[in-house]
Amino acid sequence: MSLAIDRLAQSSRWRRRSTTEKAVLALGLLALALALPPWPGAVLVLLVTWTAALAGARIGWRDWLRLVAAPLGFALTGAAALAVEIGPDGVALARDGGRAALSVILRAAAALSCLLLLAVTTPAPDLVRGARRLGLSPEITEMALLIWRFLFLLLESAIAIRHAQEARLGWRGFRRSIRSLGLLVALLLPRALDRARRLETGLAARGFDGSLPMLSPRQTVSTYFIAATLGLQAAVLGVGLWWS
Amino acid sequence: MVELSLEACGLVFSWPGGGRALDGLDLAVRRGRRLAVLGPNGAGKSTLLLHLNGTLRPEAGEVRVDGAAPGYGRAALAGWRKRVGLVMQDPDDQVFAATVAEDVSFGPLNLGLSEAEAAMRVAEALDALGIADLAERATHHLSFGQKKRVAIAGALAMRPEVLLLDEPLAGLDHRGGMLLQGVLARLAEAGTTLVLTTHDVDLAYAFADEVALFSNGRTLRQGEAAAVLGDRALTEAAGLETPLLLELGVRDRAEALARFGRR
Amino acid sequence: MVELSLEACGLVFSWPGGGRALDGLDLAVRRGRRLAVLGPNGAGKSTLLLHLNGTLRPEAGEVRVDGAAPGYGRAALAGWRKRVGLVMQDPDDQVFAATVAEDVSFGPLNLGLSEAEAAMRVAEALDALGIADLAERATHHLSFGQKKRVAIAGALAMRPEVLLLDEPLAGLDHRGGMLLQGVLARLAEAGTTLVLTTHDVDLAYAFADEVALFSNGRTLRQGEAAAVLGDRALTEAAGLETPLLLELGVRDRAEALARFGRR
Amino acid sequence: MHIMEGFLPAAHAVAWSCVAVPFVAAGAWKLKKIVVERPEARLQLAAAGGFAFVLSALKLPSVTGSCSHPTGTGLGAVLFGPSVMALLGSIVLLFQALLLAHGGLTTLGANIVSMAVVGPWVAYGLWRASTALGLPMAVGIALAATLGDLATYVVTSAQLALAFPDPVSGFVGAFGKFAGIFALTQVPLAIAEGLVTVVVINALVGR
Repeated sequence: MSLAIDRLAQSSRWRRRSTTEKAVLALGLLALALALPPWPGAVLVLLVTWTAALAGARIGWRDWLRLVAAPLGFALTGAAALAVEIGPDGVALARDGGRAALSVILRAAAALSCLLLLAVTTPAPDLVRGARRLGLSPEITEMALLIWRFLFLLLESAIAIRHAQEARLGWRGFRRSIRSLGLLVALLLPRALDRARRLETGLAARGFDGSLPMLSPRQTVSTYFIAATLGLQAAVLGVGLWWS
Repeated sequence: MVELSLEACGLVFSWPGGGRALDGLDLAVRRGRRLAVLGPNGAGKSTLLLHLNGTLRPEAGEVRVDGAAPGYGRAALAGWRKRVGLVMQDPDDQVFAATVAEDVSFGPLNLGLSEAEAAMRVAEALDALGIADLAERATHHLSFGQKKRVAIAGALAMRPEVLLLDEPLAGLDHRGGMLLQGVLARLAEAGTTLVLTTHDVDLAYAFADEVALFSNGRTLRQGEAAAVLGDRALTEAAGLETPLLLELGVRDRAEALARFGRR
Repeated sequence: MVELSLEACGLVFSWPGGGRALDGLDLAVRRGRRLAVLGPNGAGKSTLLLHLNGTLRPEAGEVRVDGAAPGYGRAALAGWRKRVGLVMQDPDDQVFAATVAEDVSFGPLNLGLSEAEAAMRVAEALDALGIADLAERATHHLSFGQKKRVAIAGALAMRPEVLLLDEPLAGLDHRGGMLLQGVLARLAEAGTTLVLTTHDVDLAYAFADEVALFSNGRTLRQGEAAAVLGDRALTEAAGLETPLLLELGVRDRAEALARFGRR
Repeated sequence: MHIMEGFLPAAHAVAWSCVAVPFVAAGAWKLKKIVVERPEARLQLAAAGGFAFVLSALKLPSVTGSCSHPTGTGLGAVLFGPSVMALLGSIVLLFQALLLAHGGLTTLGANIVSMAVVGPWVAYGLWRASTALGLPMAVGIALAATLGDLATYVVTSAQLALAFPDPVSGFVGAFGKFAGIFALTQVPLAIAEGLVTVVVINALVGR
C-alpha cells in the first residue's frame, strides 16, 4: 500500500519543471510506444524513458525498477494467453512461437515506462490543473482535487487501522483477514462521510459557497526543453519507421 | 473604554439526541484583547466557537457582532465570517487543497479579491506564520504543526478582526507550541482580537488577558485571568486545577510567558 | 540483574523518496521497568514503536525479543505481537468494533481463545482500566478519553509482557490524564513492562524509570530519567527543555508524580 | 481488474475511450445537477471517491490483486445514483494509474467501461432487484458486490479477446483463454469481496 510514486514525484529533480514540458515528453513517447511497431519502436521508447527517469529526473534505480516490475504480473498472465492457441485439438503453443506475446509485453513495458516517467516527476494535481487550463470544466477538476485530498486523509486512517488490527493479531489467515478488512471498511466509511461534514464546516468559516476557487502556481515553459523533446521524438519516429 | 467586539447572550443549544451543549451561555469579547475560554474536554467549547462565527444557530439567545445580531442570511453570514475567522482544532478539517499556497488563497478569493490581491494576502499570511518556504509544498506531506500553521494562515488571509482558535496548542510539542505562541502574540500586538479555547490553565494564565471559565454549557465566571484562576473554589467547580505558575507566585505577564515556555 | 525484554540494534528505516526516519537507532527495554522515549514531534517515535512490534521491517539492524530476533514469518509475528502489545496515539484508529466488549475481545479471539476465556479476558481488561460499566456501550458514542482507555484495554486483553504506548496522554485534559496515569502505574506495579513515547519532559520525568532521548532517528542517550533529563546540553540538542519539576528540585518520584498531577 | 498501460493496441485504446466518453459526460452533467441542488454534496461525493480509491489500494487477504471497485463505487451508486459514479470512478481510475500504476492512461477508456460503468450498474441493478424481491439486505449486497466484480472481469476478458482474437478459434477461443487465466485470480477475489461486504454491512448495522 505504498504510495512511493507520490513521494518520488514530490522530491524528484524535475518537480519544478513545467507540467507542459513533462507532459509533452511523456505523452508524446506514450503515443509513439503505441503507434510504432514494437521492434524497434518500443525498444527506443524504453531507452529514452529510462534515460530520462534515471539520468534526467534522477529517480533512484531501485525505486524505478520496483515500480516497473509491479504491473508485470498482469503483463505475464495476459501474454500467457497470447502464447497459446485454442484449436480443434485443444490448447497448443501458438504457431508464431510466442512472437505476438513478446511484442505485446515489449509495447506494454514501453508504454508503462512513459506513464511512470510522467507519474514520478509530476504530482497528479499538477496534471489536473493542466487539464483545467486546457478547458476541462472546473466542477470536474475541483472534484478531482478534492478526491486527491480525501484519498490521502483516508489512506492514512486505513493504514493506521490496519496496523492496529495487526498488533492485535488480525489479518492472520483467510477468515480473520476477511473480518479485519470488513471492520476496517465499516470504520472507514462513516469516517469518510464525517470528514466531509467537518470539512464543510471548516470551509464555511472561510466563505465556502459551493465552489472552490484557488490560485494555482504559474509555470514558465522552457522552449528549449520542448524543442529538444520534439526533436528527440521525431528521431524516435524516424528510426522506428525506417527500421521496420 | 474597551468596545465589545463579539457578544454571546444566553445561548442555548443541544445536539440532536444529545444533552445540552450550551445552557444559557454568556460571553463578552472585547476588542483587541485576548480571551481564553477554559474548560475540561466535552464542556462545549468547540460548540461555542461554532456559534460565534454563525455556523451553528442557537435555539435561544443570540450572538451580537459590534452590538447587533447579524442574522443568518447568506449575505449576513458572509460579512460575519469575514470579520470573525475560525481555526478548528484539527487542521485536516480546514486544509483542503493540494498545495499550501492554493489552500490559503481560498478565503481571499471567496472575498471577491482579484488574483493579484489574493496572491498578496497569501504571501502576507504565510509570512506572518513563518511558513513562506512551504508555499509550494503538498499539504499531505506536512507535519501536524506545519498543517496547523497553514490552517491559521488560511483564516488570517481573510484579515479577520476577531480570530477564534479551538485548542490551538493541542498536539504540538514544545518547539511547535512556542512557535505558535509567538505568532499569536504578534497577531495580538497587531490588533487582532483573539479568542482561544483550552483546557490548559497555565496556557490560559500565561497568554490571555481575560479568562472565561466554562462548565456544563455555561460561563461560571469571566474576568481578568489572575482573578478568575486564583479563585480555587471556582476552578475546582470547573474540574480544573490552579495554574502552577500562579501557585509559584508568578504574577507578571512577561515572566509567566517565559516560565510557561520553559514548562 | 535486570533482563532485556526488547532490544533495537542499529535500526535504519526510510520512507521511499523521503528522508531517514530511523538512522541507526539503539534502544534497550528492561523487563518490568518503565521507559519513556522522548523527542520532538516528527523525530520518528511512532515509526520506532511500529518496528518494536514487527509491523515495520528495518532496512538494516534488528529488533530482538528476549535476546533473539523473532523473524518476520507469520507464526513468528503472531508470537511477537502476543508478547508485545501496541497502543497507538489516536484511539479512533484502533477501536473498530460496534461495542466496547466486542472490540476488546478482538485480540483474545484472534489468539484462538474460546469465547468463555475471551469474555474473561475482556472483563479483566475493562476492570483494569476502570471501565467495566462501558462494556455494552456503542464505541462511537464514547468520549475521547473513554475511547483511549478502550484501546488500551484491547491491547491489555492479550496479556502482553511489554506494552508500547504512543503519546498516551495526548489530547486528554487534566482529569483524563490523571486517570490514565493511575492506570499505567497499576499496570507497571503488576509487572507489565511499559514503553511510552512522549514530547512532554515532565511526564517522562515523573513517570519513567528510564528515558531514551530521541533525535533525528537516533538515540542520543538512554539512562536513568534524572541523569538524562538533568543534562541541559543533551536536552537542548534534542530540541527539548529541562523538566520544570527537575528545575524546582523535585527529585523524589512520589513528589514528582504528585506535582506533575497539579500541573 | 485493470488492464495495464500499453496492453491494448492503439485502435482499441481509442475505440474504448470513445465508448467511455458519453458515460463520463453524463456523469459530469449529473454532478453539476447534484451540486447545484445540494452544494454540500460535493464534499460527500469527493469523500466517496477517496473512499473508493482507498478500498482499491487495500490488498485483499490470500488473493493476488486488490479489492476492486464495486464495493466503493457500488456504495456510491446506492448513495448518489450510478450515473455520477461513472465520473467519480474515472477520476479514481486516473489516480490509480498515476499513483499506483494500476491500469494506465491509454487503457483508461477500457477500464472506465468495465469498472466505472458496467460494474457499478450491475451492482446497483442487483441491489435494487434484491430489495424489490425482499431479500435480506446482507444477501442482496453480497450478491451485488460479488456479481459486480464478476461482471467487471467478464467485460475485461471480452475487451482483451476483442483486441487479441485467437488465430484459430477467434473471439470465442480468446475469451475462453483470458477468462480462464484470469479466473484464477478474479473469482476468488469476487467471492472474498462479497464476504467482506457482508462483514461491513453487519458492522455498520450493528453500530
